[in-house]
Amino acid sequence: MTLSAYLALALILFCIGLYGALTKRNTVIVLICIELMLNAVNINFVAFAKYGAHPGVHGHVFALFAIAIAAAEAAVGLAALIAFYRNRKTVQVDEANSLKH
Amino acid sequence: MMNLAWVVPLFPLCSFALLLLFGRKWKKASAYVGIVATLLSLLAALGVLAGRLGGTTYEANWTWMQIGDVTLTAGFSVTALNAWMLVVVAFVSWLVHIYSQGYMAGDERFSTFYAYLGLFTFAMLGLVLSPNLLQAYIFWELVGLGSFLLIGFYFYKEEAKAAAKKAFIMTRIGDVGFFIGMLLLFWQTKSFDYDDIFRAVGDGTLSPGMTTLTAILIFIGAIGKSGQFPLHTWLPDAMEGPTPVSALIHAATMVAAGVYLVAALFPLYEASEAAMMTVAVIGGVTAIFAATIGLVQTDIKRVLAYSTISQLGYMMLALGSGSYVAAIFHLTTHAFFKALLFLAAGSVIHAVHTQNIEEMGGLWRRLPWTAPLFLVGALSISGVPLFAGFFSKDEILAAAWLNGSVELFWLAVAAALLTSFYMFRLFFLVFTGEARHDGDAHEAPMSMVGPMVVLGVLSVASGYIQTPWFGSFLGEWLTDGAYHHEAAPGWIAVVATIVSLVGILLAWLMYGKRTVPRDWLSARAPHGYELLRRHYYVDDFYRWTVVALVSFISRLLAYVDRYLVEGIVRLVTGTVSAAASAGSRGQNGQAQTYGAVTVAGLAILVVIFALTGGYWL
Amino acid sequence: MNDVWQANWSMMTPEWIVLAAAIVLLLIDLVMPKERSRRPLAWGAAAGAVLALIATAAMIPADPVSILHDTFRLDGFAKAFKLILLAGGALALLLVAEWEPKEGSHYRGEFAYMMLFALLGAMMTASSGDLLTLFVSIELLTVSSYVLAGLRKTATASNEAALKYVINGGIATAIMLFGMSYVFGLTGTTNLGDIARELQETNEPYMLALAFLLLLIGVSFKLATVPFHMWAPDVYEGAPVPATAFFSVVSKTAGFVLLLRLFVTIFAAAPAEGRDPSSLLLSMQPVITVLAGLTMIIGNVVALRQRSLKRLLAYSSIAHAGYLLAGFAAMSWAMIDSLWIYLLAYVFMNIGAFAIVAHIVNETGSDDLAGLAGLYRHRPLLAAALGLFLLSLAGIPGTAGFIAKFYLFIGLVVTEPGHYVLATVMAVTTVVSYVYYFNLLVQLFFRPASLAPLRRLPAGLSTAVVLCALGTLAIGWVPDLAYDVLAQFGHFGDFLP
Amino acid sequence: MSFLSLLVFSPLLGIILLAFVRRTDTKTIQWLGTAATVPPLLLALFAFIRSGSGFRLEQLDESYDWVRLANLPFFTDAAYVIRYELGIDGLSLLFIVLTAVLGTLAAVASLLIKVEKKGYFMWLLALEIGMLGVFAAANFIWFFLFLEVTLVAMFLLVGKWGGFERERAAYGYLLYNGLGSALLLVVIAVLVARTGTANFALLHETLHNPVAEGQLIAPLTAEARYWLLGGLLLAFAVKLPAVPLHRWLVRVHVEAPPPVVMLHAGVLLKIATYGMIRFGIGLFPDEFRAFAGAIAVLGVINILYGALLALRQRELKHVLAYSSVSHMGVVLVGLGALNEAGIQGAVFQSVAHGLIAALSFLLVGVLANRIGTTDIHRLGGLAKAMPIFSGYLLTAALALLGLPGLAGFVGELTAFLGLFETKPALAAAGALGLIFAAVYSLRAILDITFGHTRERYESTLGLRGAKESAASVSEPRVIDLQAKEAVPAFVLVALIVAVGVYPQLLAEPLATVLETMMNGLGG
Repeated sequence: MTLSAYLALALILFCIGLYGALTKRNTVIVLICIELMLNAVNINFVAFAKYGAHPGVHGHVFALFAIAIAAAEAAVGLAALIAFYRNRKTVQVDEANSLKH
Repeated sequence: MMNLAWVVPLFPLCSFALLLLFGRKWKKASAYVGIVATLLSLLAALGVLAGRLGGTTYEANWTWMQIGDVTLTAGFSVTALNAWMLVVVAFVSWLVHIYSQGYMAGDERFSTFYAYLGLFTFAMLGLVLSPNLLQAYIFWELVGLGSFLLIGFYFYKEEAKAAAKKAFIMTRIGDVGFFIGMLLLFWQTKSFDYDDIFRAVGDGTLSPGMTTLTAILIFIGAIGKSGQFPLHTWLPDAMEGPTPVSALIHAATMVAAGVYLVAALFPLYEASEAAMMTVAVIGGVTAIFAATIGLVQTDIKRVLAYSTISQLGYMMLALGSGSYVAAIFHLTTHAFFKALLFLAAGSVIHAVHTQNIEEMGGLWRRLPWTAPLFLVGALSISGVPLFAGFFSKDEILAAAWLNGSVELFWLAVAAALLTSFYMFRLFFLVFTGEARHDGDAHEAPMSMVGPMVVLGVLSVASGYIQTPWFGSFLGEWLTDGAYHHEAAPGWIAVVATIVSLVGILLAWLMYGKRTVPRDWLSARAPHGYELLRRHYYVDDFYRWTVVALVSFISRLLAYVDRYLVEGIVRLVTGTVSAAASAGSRGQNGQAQTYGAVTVAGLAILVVIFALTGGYWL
Repeated sequence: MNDVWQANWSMMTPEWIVLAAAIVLLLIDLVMPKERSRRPLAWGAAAGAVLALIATAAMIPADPVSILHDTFRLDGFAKAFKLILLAGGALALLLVAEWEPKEGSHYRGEFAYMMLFALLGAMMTASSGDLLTLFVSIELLTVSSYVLAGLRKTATASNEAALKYVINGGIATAIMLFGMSYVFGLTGTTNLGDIARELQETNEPYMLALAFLLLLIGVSFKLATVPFHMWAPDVYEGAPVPATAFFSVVSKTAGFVLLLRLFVTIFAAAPAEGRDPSSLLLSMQPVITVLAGLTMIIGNVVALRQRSLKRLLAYSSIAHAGYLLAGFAAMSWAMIDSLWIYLLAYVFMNIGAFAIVAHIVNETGSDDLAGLAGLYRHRPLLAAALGLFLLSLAGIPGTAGFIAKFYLFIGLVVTEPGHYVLATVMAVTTVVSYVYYFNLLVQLFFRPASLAPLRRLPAGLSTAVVLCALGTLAIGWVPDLAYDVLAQFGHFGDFLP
Repeated sequence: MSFLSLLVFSPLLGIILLAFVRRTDTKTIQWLGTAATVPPLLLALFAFIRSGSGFRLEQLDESYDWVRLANLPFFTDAAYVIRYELGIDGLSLLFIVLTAVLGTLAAVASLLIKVEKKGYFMWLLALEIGMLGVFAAANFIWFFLFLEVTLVAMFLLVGKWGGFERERAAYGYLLYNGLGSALLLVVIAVLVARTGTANFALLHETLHNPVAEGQLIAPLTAEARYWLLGGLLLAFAVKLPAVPLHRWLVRVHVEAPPPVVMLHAGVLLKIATYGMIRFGIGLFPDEFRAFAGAIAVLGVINILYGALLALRQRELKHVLAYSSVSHMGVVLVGLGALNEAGIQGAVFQSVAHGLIAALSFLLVGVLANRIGTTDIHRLGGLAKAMPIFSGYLLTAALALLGLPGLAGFVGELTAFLGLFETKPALAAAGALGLIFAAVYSLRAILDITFGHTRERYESTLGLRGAKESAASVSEPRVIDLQAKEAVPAFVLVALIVAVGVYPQLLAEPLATVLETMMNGLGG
């Protein structure tokens, strides 16, 4: 029962993150929403590790790796955003549309 | 000698090849090449005839093409019929070769003319020698080619171009009938050989229905080639060709090929009542039909052309009436007197440089050789007793009567009346009365007169090979002695004589003595006159029906091709192109749209998954 | 802990070489004077990749091993695909060596070792035996790729490409990871072999199927297949040409490696409630088939409208991903073989094409396809080479592309029942692709030359072009060269743990 | 002995040598390009003559290992081994000789090509390699490989050296034929995948020997066989082309340079005949029966449709294009008959049409070169200015309309002979095409050569004359066929006549092939 609750929470969080990532115009918020999605996954991992079929340490480890990679991704994302901002003077993701069709 | 019969057509072929290659260099000497080649052919043909006199039928075959187990052969055979025909063809051809030397003198393409004549003679001789239907078909079309080339000899004239095209296409229509009939027959008998076909007819392998069908289909070929109704319209137009050509091809030889074909396949026709009836009716109708048109034509060659059609109709009538001998007999005499008439007409044209008889007249004195010779020809064709035409026509009338088809008999009698009328109309208009043309008219050179004299003699003499009085040499020859002359009622000859004399008399009254006004017919029945003058509107009928229909379908298909077929292709390419544009526009440069598309894709997959209880299919 | 020290680390020699090369180059780049050209660094990186390639080749005869608790597997599959990855990487690095953007090539050193890191990620993916290593190594590749895409800091196109790449990549990573978390949750283990065994007894088919779909969508980002293909044209266009070449070849190969490792190992024997209860993968075959079909259609059709060479090749690469996915969807015995051959051919023909595009971009500053006009007039050999690559991409016989595509066809129709519809779609879309490939040929051979003659190809590019042309021709005319190599892996009989 | 490889690939030498010739040295290029087509011609003629004297063509078979696609334990050793195999029989030999002859003649006729001659000849030779290879290949993969060589070569030849709309024509060619090839590739893939072999003989064995059914790697149901044959036939119907898939042909005929059309109409279309016979009847004889009726009907439609459309065209090239459609209908008629005569007729018609179309386009090329137009309405009375040319043109027209004694007749005769056995009524309908053939070819050719010299055409001539010398304006001069051009025309006419007069020339090599085929058909 408890597992389902965690899973539901993670799913809701994931969806919120997804919604934000797809609708927010500010790139920083978009990146943060992606973080939110990744963190939703971490909840899943930790919950499975604790209440899942075979409780153990694997899930925790996976979550740690996921956090690390999320951080790397965020860092690169922000770096890309800064470079973009320098040239275009905007952080609006919808203005990044010179490449199309 | 018979085993060497294959050399007969070879000489003209050599002449053709040589003249094609070197004719431009040889110029006038080309004529001698042609004349010598045909003379050699003639001698060889006489040799073959002589050989056949003493021997029996000879046949030799070689493999032409193998199709699986079936072997199609090519070869030659010497039968009574074709030995006879060989001589007739080679002889007329030789005479025309000689005549042309004078007639065509000065033409820029003199050697080409002789080359084409050589080609035609080769094809015609080949046709005669063919031992099987396929080979006959091949040469059948080749004579058509020779005819086509010679009709279109004055290629720069639009009329000649049109006439050549028309001649080829009209005969092609008939040829397709021949082609279909021939192939149908092949699968019935597994052979193209005449003998095999006759055997199949004899032993009943060939069903009666199929016999009739194939016989009629092949007869369509004969209709086309021999200018029978309703495929006759090309023949008058073919007069655009040089006159010697008209004499050779469109009077004496090629047009008679249809008659020859039916004669060669006679056992097939005899086996079918319906086919015989068809042949007879077409022949009879054509005889009278063409004769009526001939009454009102003003072009000397066209009158002769319609007369040819009419006479060929006679021969068909003879065949259809079962008298094979009468047909060949008439074919032979007709070859001579009609060639004579044409050559004489050529001589007239040569002298006055027009073909319109309204512009001639009073030429009797000016053309001391031509005029009497023309008269001989006219008397012969009119069936005046003692001339060749009388005997052969009499045979045909007798055959029609004996065959029991009274209607056809009277039709033929009527045609005979008309024949003598229009022939003498021609004679009187051209040679009597006052001259209606300017300039001098001179008699033709000896090279032209000579052949005419020979033909003039034959126009009389050739009748005596088959007479009720001296015996029927030709009949016995053609049937290998099995011929027995059925005595026709004597009154037929009398009737024939009377009608021919009446025709001449009428013509004299109208055009010689002028007691009957010339516009007698056109004044009384203007529509009828117009109908005849316009050849019964057959050409117009074709133009407004067949040609229009084909043209319409063709136009329709052109639209189908351009709009429907191409339209579908355009539709497909257009759809792809539109999809490309849409896809390209959909790529709007928004990173979030891309993500949304993905999520939508995921959502669709999940929804489908949920709805179908998990899985597809 | 003992395992770590007793493990047979020599099995990772190629990885070590690449890693060492990357780190050494990084350090050199750090200490090197700013004004010195970084070109030798790229050559060094290429040499490193070649060395790793040789090392991998040398290990081919070795038996399959797995070290570090099955997290690193060196089976035939890993070796085979590492060969492709390293070949592709080395060739892409040759392009890096001659990369000349108009703002100057100060970042060439960075370019080279970032590419090596990405390559390392791809290689590790091929050898992963564990969900965790799989995830980490593919992310190493992905994150490095973000950097590669945005390497031209002052060029807006490059920035935009990087940004779009990050956003879409982040979403993809999250989706994939979400799927992984379910797989983990159902089995409680991260080892692929254990997962496969555990899944056979699972009683949660719906959750498993959901995980399958999530993973599929996540992976489709790496493959650039429908529905996650739309980022590719933008990123390919904005990124520097060598990076684009790298993405289209190495990243795509890595994506397929991931696809095979993950799906075939885990889902092939998982229970399902569909048409084939014994295998979730086979049950989901129609889904993959439809996605493959759509990818081929969209990639080829939209490519018709492109005027930018890079963009055109991007759509073409989507189309090729579709062909490959079709080969996967067929799930015949020839699946891995045919993907390997195709990817190998694709390395040669695509990098070859990109090498020439790179030259044109370097020379003219634009990648409009009009830049090819009249190339044949001035540089007939170059034009001939590009023509060869294009014909190969179009799948015309006599080139590697045909042999590869034919093998895919075999795979599609050899199964029972055969995937005739998919094969037909593939055939028809191939014909559609003729239009845009031949359009380039028209530019090359028919159009009058409008621009000044191009300079000669620099050493790096000409090496790449020559190698690629040789590869394309060799596989096209003497396919046994490639099939003999393939034969050594024995149809990947040791693939499943 | 690698006789066939030598035969197929010998033009390659020419390509290589051409690469070293300067672009501007057109004389050497023409010379070299033509010379490069001679070795295959000599070899082909040698093989043809030897085969006539009892030489067994099987001795020429070549086979080398090429690629082993798979080596799974549950397959036999030979499975999925694709070999480099060449081998010919009488059927292929005929087409090879045709290709080699037309290749050389087209190279000679390429005198008229003025721009970028070097590239032109290289691709022309590549085209020849492709065509020779298609007929010499003994397995499907190599057949397809060579087929696609022709596709690329034709695209470039049409697209670069063609008329005003050349690129459109080239794309049309590419897409139609590409689709045909793609379909063919799917069929080939199915066959190879399911039998493990691409070799024609082995495939034949595997598909037909009921005992060997077990050797099939994956079962090939009866239904699947129908689909495969349908695919094959559709693929070749595009290449033939059969109505309504013919639009590309019209454009290619009009736009491509005439020497290329000589090869295209002369040989490339015949690949379809070859394919239908070799693969359609050869591999799926029983299934072919089911399609025979439809093929015959399609053939008759082709004949009439092409002929009726040819009637209306203003442009000589269009007339010839639609006449090609019509003539290829005869091929379908022959195949639809599905008996010895029919198949033989299809082959004959292909060879005959190859020669005739080559002759026609050779002359069209000269006409376009001399007068600058091939519009029938703008031409007339040409026989006056160009008598020799007109003579050849007339011969071509006569051959087109199937005059006996020329090659076209033999093809039509045998094909129709075949159909008259099985479907007489349909055959009779198709025979009407003979009439239309006469109408359209005579209309076109006579309008050009006979009649009055047209005014517009005179003005063209006048212009030319004015340029040459002011005095000759009143006497317009057009150069008649010159010796260099007359040689190929003469050779073609000679061949057309030879085939027409003595068709056994072609029938002999075919005999054994047909026998095998009829055994396959169980007839």
